[in-house]
Amino acid sequence: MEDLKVVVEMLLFVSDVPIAVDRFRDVLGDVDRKEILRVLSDLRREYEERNGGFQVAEVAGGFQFRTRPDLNHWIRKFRGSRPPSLSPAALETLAVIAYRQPVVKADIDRVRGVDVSGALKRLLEKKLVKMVGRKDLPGKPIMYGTTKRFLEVFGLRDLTELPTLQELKELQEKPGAPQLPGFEMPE
Amino acid sequence: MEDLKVVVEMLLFVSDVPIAVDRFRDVLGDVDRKEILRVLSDLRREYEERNGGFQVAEVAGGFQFRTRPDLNHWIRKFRGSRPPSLSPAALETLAVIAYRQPVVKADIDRVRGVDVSGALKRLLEKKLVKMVGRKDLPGKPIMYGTTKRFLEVFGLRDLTELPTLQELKELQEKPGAPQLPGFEMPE
Amino acid sequence: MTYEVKLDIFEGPLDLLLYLIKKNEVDIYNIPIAAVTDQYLQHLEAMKSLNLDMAGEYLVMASTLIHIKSRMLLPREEEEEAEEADPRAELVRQLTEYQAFKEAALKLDSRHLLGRDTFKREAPLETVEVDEDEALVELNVFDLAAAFQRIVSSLKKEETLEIEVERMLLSDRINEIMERLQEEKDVTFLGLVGESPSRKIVIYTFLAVLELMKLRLVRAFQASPFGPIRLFLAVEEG
Repeated sequence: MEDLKVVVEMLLFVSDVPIAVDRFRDVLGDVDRKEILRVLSDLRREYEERNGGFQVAEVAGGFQFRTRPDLNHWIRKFRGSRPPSLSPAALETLAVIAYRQPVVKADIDRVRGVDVSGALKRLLEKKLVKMVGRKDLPGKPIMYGTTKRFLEVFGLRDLTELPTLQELKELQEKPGAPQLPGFEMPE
Repeated sequence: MEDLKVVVEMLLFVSDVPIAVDRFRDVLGDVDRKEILRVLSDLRREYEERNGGFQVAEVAGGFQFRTRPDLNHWIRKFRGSRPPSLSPAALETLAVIAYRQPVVKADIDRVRGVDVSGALKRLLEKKLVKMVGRKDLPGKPIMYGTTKRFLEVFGLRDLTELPTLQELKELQEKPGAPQLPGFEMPE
Repeated sequence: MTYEVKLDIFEGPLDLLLYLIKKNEVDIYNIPIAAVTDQYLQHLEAMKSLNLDMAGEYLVMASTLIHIKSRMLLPREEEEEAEEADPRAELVRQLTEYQAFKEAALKLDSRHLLGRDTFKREAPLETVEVDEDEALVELNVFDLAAAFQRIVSSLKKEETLEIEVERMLLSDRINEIMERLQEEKDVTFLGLVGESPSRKIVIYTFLAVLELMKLRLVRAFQASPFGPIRLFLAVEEG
């Protein structure tokens, strides 16, 4: 196996977060982006063909080794833990933030028809959402957006990969209401 | 790839400690020791032949994936280039500086109840805090404040954007829903 | 008519309304408002009779529904009808919007979630020495605020107060001493701190005097060991 590929594979293996191509370049020095992408794509294909316990996934703007989802019950049995899950309230709140970001709490409250404080706090604690600024309104309310961790947990390459919000007549009619994915997140 | 081998590989991948054969049997149920050993030895040979970034090692009475020791310097370089992250101690120290700036070290020590020298040094190294002047006290102690880099990292335009404790409190779970007393259902 | 009443499983009034619309198999764009309102109120009544915590939002929605219902009953002039929108329009907009996000939430949940359906390696390798032994946390401005809140709330009242007192900088004390000296020409250290002073006042006064002496603004004399310390304005004598 060629050297670059070995090192890239090793870094993928030790990293606890997805590694972006630029991050590889920072570490590996003067290596062409294309070279790195080629090696990553080779590794990805190899592991796919091998069809073993884990594969290379492209998530949150980077690359990461992940186990096969179809055999997850063995890992749960091994770890003896119950799968963590988000409540419907948290998921709905997260969906509003993901599609409408940057969004203030009052708007999420309005869309969901309830006070979302509790759900919002849990999402902040789980680092799925974060403050992305303040809105230029009286009281300068905090605006929320999704994090890199959100992309990592939900296996999305970036926000444009979010499934399209079901387009409804009413939403389309209201000008400017639906903020479709494709929004660039301020880091 | 056969199923047993896939599951064994998957468990080796996610485990943070070497896994003994008996542990595999606990999880996998009624599988012969010999079967498990055969699969492990197959995996070991495969990874050896592949000569990639990591291999199966037999350590501490169990089996574990390990990266190749001859390429450790890359891992060190990779970890060294890690994006900014802080220990809880450093985060607390940073919190005191951010909210009480300008502040002298003696005050941070007292508020946190410990000597914050180490944490303060790391924050200075990471350029999240800086010296902003000297306090008008005997010995002219150094006053610390946050940097431009701090604002960048936390995605703040200026210090007034820091969430207030009141805002944080508002996100705490509301005690009991507001039940309007004496509300009569309309006919 | 009796309805099977499901109780605490709704995510809010909009969720309950969507459930009723689905259950009755009616068109969301043409809600039979009277029937739906009745069923909605029955659910609320059931929640109330079971003493379930009912969020105020449910009651607000109840009054909205009743309001719409009454407007639907009013006879409308023809020209008015043309201009005036359907009283249900805003509610329909809210419901369809909420429904879109509810579906988006389900779609998100159906993905292969990290930590539930797929796993990554969590542990650092033993073969590599990790220099930072402390647990690392990701940077987040709310963590920062929470950390500060934690610290502040763990401080005893007294200590919190002290920090505030601290703000009463040394310069304040220095100014006070200078004012006193300008009025009284000379003053003893004990006179400055007053009767039964706090440790803090003594220390601050002492530090202030040292600072003033260093700046050559005051001069201090002591006639005998442990005797009273007298302070004079240095400029007066110059």
